[in-house]
Amino acid sequence: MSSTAAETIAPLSGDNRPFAFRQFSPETLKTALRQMYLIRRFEEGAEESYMRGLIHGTMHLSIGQEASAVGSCLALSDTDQITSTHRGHGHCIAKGAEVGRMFAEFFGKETGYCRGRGGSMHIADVTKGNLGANGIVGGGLPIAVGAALSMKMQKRKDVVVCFFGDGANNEGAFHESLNMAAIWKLPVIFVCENNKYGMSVSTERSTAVANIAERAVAYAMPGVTVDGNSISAVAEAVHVATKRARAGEGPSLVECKTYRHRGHSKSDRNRYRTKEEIAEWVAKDPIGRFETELKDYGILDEAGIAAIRDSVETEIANGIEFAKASPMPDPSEATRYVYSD
Amino acid sequence: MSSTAAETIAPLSGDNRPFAFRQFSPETLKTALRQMYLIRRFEEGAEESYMRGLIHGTMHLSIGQEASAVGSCLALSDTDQITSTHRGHGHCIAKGAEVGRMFAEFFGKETGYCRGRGGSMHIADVTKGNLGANGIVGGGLPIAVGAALSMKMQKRKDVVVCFFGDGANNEGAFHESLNMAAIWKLPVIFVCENNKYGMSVSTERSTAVANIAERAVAYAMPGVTVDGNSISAVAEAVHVATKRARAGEGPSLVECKTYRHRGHSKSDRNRYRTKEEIAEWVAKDPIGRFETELKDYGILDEAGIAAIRDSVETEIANGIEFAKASPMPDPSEATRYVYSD
Amino acid sequence: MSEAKTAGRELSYAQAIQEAIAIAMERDERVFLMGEDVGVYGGAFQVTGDLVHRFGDDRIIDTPIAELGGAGVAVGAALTGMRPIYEFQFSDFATLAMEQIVNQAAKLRFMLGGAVSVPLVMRFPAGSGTGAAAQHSQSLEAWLGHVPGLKVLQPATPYDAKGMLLAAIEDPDPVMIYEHKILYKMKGEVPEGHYTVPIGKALVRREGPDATVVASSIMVHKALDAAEKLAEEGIDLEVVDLRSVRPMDRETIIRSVMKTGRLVCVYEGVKTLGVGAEISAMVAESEAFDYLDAPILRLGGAEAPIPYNPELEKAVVPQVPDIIAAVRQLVRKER
Amino acid sequence: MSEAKTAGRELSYAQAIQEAIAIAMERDERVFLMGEDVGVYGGAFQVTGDLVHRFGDDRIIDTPIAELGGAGVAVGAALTGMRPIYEFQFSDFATLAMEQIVNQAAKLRFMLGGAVSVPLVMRFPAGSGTGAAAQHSQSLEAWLGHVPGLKVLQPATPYDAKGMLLAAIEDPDPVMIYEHKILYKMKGEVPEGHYTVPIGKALVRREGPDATVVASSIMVHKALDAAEKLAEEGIDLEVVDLRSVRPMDRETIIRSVMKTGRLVCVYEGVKTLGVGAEISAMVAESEAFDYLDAPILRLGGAEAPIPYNPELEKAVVPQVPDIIAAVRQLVRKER
Ligand SMILES: Cc1ncc(C[n+]2csc(CCOP(=O)(O)OP(=O)(O)O)c2C)c(N)n1
Ligand SMILES: Cc1ncc(C[n+]2csc(CCOP(=O)(O)OP(=O)(O)O)c2C)c(N)n1
Ligand SMILES: [Mg+2]
Ligand SMILES: [Mg+2]
Repeated sequence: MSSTAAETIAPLSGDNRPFAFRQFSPETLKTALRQMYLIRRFEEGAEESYMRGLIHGTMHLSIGQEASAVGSCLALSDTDQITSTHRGHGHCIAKGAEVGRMFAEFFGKETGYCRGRGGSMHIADVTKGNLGANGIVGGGLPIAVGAALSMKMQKRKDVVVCFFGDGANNEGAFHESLNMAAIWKLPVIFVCENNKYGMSVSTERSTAVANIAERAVAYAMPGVTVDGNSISAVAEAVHVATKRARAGEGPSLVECKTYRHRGHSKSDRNRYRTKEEIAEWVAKDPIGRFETELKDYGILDEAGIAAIRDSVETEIANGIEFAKASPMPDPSEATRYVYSD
Repeated sequence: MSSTAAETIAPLSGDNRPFAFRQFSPETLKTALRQMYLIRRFEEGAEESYMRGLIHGTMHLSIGQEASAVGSCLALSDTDQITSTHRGHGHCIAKGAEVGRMFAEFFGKETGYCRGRGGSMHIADVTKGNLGANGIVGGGLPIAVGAALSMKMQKRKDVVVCFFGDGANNEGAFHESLNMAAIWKLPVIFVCENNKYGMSVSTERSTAVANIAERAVAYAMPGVTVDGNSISAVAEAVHVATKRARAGEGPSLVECKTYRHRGHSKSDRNRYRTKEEIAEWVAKDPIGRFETELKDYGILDEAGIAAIRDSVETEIANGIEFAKASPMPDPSEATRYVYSD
Repeated sequence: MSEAKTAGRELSYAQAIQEAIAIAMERDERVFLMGEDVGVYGGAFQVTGDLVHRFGDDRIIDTPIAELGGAGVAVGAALTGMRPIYEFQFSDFATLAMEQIVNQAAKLRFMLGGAVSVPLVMRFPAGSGTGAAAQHSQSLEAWLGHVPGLKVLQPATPYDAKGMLLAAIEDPDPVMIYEHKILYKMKGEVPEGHYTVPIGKALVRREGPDATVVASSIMVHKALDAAEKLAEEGIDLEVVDLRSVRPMDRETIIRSVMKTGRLVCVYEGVKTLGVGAEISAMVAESEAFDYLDAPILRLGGAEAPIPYNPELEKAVVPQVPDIIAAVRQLVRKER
Repeated sequence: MSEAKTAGRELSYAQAIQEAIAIAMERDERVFLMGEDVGVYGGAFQVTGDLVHRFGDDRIIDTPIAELGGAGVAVGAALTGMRPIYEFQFSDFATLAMEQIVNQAAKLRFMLGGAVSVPLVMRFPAGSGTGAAAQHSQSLEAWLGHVPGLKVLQPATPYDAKGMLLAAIEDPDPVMIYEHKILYKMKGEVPEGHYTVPIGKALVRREGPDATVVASSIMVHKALDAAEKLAEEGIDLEVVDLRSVRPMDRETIIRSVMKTGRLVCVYEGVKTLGVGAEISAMVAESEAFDYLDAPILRLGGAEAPIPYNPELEKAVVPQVPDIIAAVRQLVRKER
């Protein structure tokens, strides 16, 4: 894929493995795989719970996009911040949230991250630096810039990763945000998860350029398009951008080309994509791909993978149990938390 | 100045005169000069009237920017449309408005273009295809796109010229508008009058790129930066863009680098520009420059220029008289024209 | 009402809207519709359905996700001879487009001294009840009701949804229609063919001497439910469907209050400065004041965003038992 | 009110605001101000003046012309430990930023179940009287007054402008302050140093038994003028300065109406669904209802955009003679 970023990470001589394998310890890589499983299984669990009527409303699944969430957050600390989107379960888990409290939120429970007030579209864990999903497409973009301004004003070395979709890239908020981040050289990495569609409208129909990253030119910032189903490619691009941001050199735009396997939301009749296209992308699933790499580079074997999968199953099952057993909010408290007490 | 437009107009062999002199008849060129005078004298007249208390509120003078207004409208017909800005007197005159009705509007009279309801910031003459100035920076951008959509839907060959400032280029409306115009290949020419400042903030401080036209890349449309004080350079760039638009090939972005001699508005204490900078640009005045060219190419002599100037003086004086003599609106009609009758 | 066939045909509120769009597009080639996912997707609430197959994607236009620009494009098209219908996917997203709605669409005719008109229609799917939480459930019709230059409607039935939309499309001025998402699937009688429901007229949906309930949108149905239950205890309500926030039908409301002497305003938007505030204030300054036998009550949305949890969600908007309780309180109270 | 010196020092409303900003920035390094032309230009209305020289352009930040983004930056900064003040150049331009104000700033705390707060202040220069026409003269405080999660203030005096702004900056929640442009040059007594005016409290500016006028912002002064004139004919008005649209001070208003039995609401925003609609409706549903001796009158802005022509401009907002006429009508009327 094309790259307009000034810098890439040169392999050490003789080490031809992808970036993530050179950069991160086997433990970190295993954790990354585990997080990808956890996201996948969390969303499958949520989908199932939705079918069973445990979840109200709608939700947006990111199945197929786990590499961009996990790859982007791989090297972030809890004091680095992210802003997330309506398709934000992966970001939330990648930034360290507990699936039990996430399920509890989806079930509308008092133990949920938002005490049942927010649901899937507002899931957040500010203790881990996740400033929240957002129901407004593009709504998180200026908020991320504001958080980055805070980091700079407070002379913190932390960065902000701002997730947004290809659809969001046509909102005015995108333009205003990238421009302000650029002129003020703020430590923010704009991560566009380009899954080819904003709801039913393909980027070909919605967006004047072929790659969102080309728009970085308009803000004199580096822009790079990577294979969003390669956790290593994502991690590398975000690593470069993060280094730049921490050094005070300003923002970057990273575009991750990926795909959502599921429909946009629960109301999607899938009239705008072909079965062939979906099948093609399912075959490029980021999890299988990362498993293969981990095996190829000798970091995990089948048994190791199975053990991780098992532990994820347990965590998911426990999470659902926790959520089910949790209390509902008290309706007499319906108007609490509007203002600070 | 730089150009990223695909096409320029090749001089006929042996004719080395600037574009406007090759393209337009002497009569047209004289009319263009006359319009530039008319704009200049109209604004000086408005300024004087303001000092005398005949005009209420504030106004934004475009003195120094006449070439971009006149050059852009030079080859437009009355069925071509424009959208204008708070600094729109020049656009209005260039698109054929009468100065008498403009003064009347400024004086708040019933004979004004807006019957005294709009004032300087909303001056319009839809009979001539001027859809109006706009008090909202960037407000005219999507309106221009909508007008261009009309032209396309109605299968008209007319185009829309959308004027906006360098300051407006950072509004979200800019981004949304250029993107939609591009994906739908609409006949609109975005003319950015870059006078270096959005109120007090220089483009260096407000805008991530050095030339606004560089942003055309983000919409896969041609972008060209021209000397906005050269009427010929402006006319050439707009001519190319208009041809493209009429041919159904879509929008273009033309950036005219220019300068306003006066302050932003009546409240400007001019703390953000040096006297030297202003003097430098006053020396590059577009009117004097065009006069020189007209003389150099033998189209006008001093006497001819003087005659035009005189006729403009008369027109301005008559316009002011007309406006002064016109009746005020009836206060009992203060809430008329809110809805169609 | 013109040419309305009186057949007992039933359509859903969403289908009624779709039918109105189709009729208008057949009759007038200047009419087109634009919005997010209105084409092949059929609209987030399946209101546009298969219209794109019938009219083509030149007239049923999928926009990028860009509400400010989209609204402005509609304004520009309306100014230059077209009659656009702009669909917001959720009314909440219209917060991005307020500039174009309020500063441009509403004011252009006035600012230009009558030289132009802006014949456009905007559709706002609004309201709670879908579990979509605070950014997808608002009822902000009071905002646009506050803006001269606009007309603001809230159809409560499929019949009105179709007839008001046709009236709106034919109106020379910008008309904003707040549709309630929960009503989209509601069925009701809808005549075939073209008819219009006049803009600015409230409708007495139930007559009764004991108290007037003026309700808007989905609350009309809750008020009618409450009226049925109250009838059992001998309280006979008059239920007025507001239908139009701007202009507001002073006559119909005041006539009803002068008859019953009691008024409850029921609306889903936030109580403070919501639609019911205007209804109440209009009555309190009118000739009906002297006929009031009790304070004017308002049941509006709670002073909170809409929560995700379904029980909390119900708790923050007026429900049938709340209406019943309010009416009982009112009828008990004598001067 | 804390540490207020009682010296008879006079400042303009604009200077009072500037002083509040300076005091807050001295006391708390988390406080900063951003907006268009707030730096070297000193603000479109010279409110920020020379603050940039005192605090530097890292804390008095000129933004690009990008109101949605600017407002969102303020939200993001507030969420992560800062205390931003965001200045809109004219309140009309805030129509571009409603998304961030209403969907984000107002709701984030609630949507996240109390996990965050959004301590930011936004300042909205509003109102007519400057000849700047329809897109630069609006009074849309009723919009934000309708939104739970926000606090919405309208200071009418230099004293309040300073004290309310300091209270707002120290408040943990988003506070929106509507300043009236015509008041910027108005002088009044302003103590030196730090003091706060409590949010949510109306103030009885003049006591009188005959009728209550609840007025907001600039209308407070017009109401006081009218009261002077009416006193000459033996009508003794009580004038209540609303000061806070959200929360609204129920107690003070109702107490006054119970005393006088008559109420006129005077506000510059459009009459329909403006601030006075809420004041009226609140009283009409309260215990004060039984004390009302006459209909509740409202004097609000006309149902039109603000025209450019100065005479027309005056004609569309309430003036002193209008208040006098309304009060006379009210006092004449007996039940
Ligand atoms: C401002 C706004 N407009 C429209 C929507 C409705 N909507 C929700 S998600 C979505 C598509 C977003 O596309 P993209 O940014 O590519 O994200 P994806 O869903 O593909 O992850 C739309 C139109 C919204 N939530 N907010
Ligand atoms: C949305 C909006 N924001 C701010 C303003 C106030 N304002 C009026 S003109 C102006 C500067 C505009 O700069 P530019 O676009 O470069 O045009 P110029 O004045 O230089 O011609 C500003 C900030 C406005 N009218 N509208
Ligand atoms: Mg997408
Ligand atoms: Mg400029």
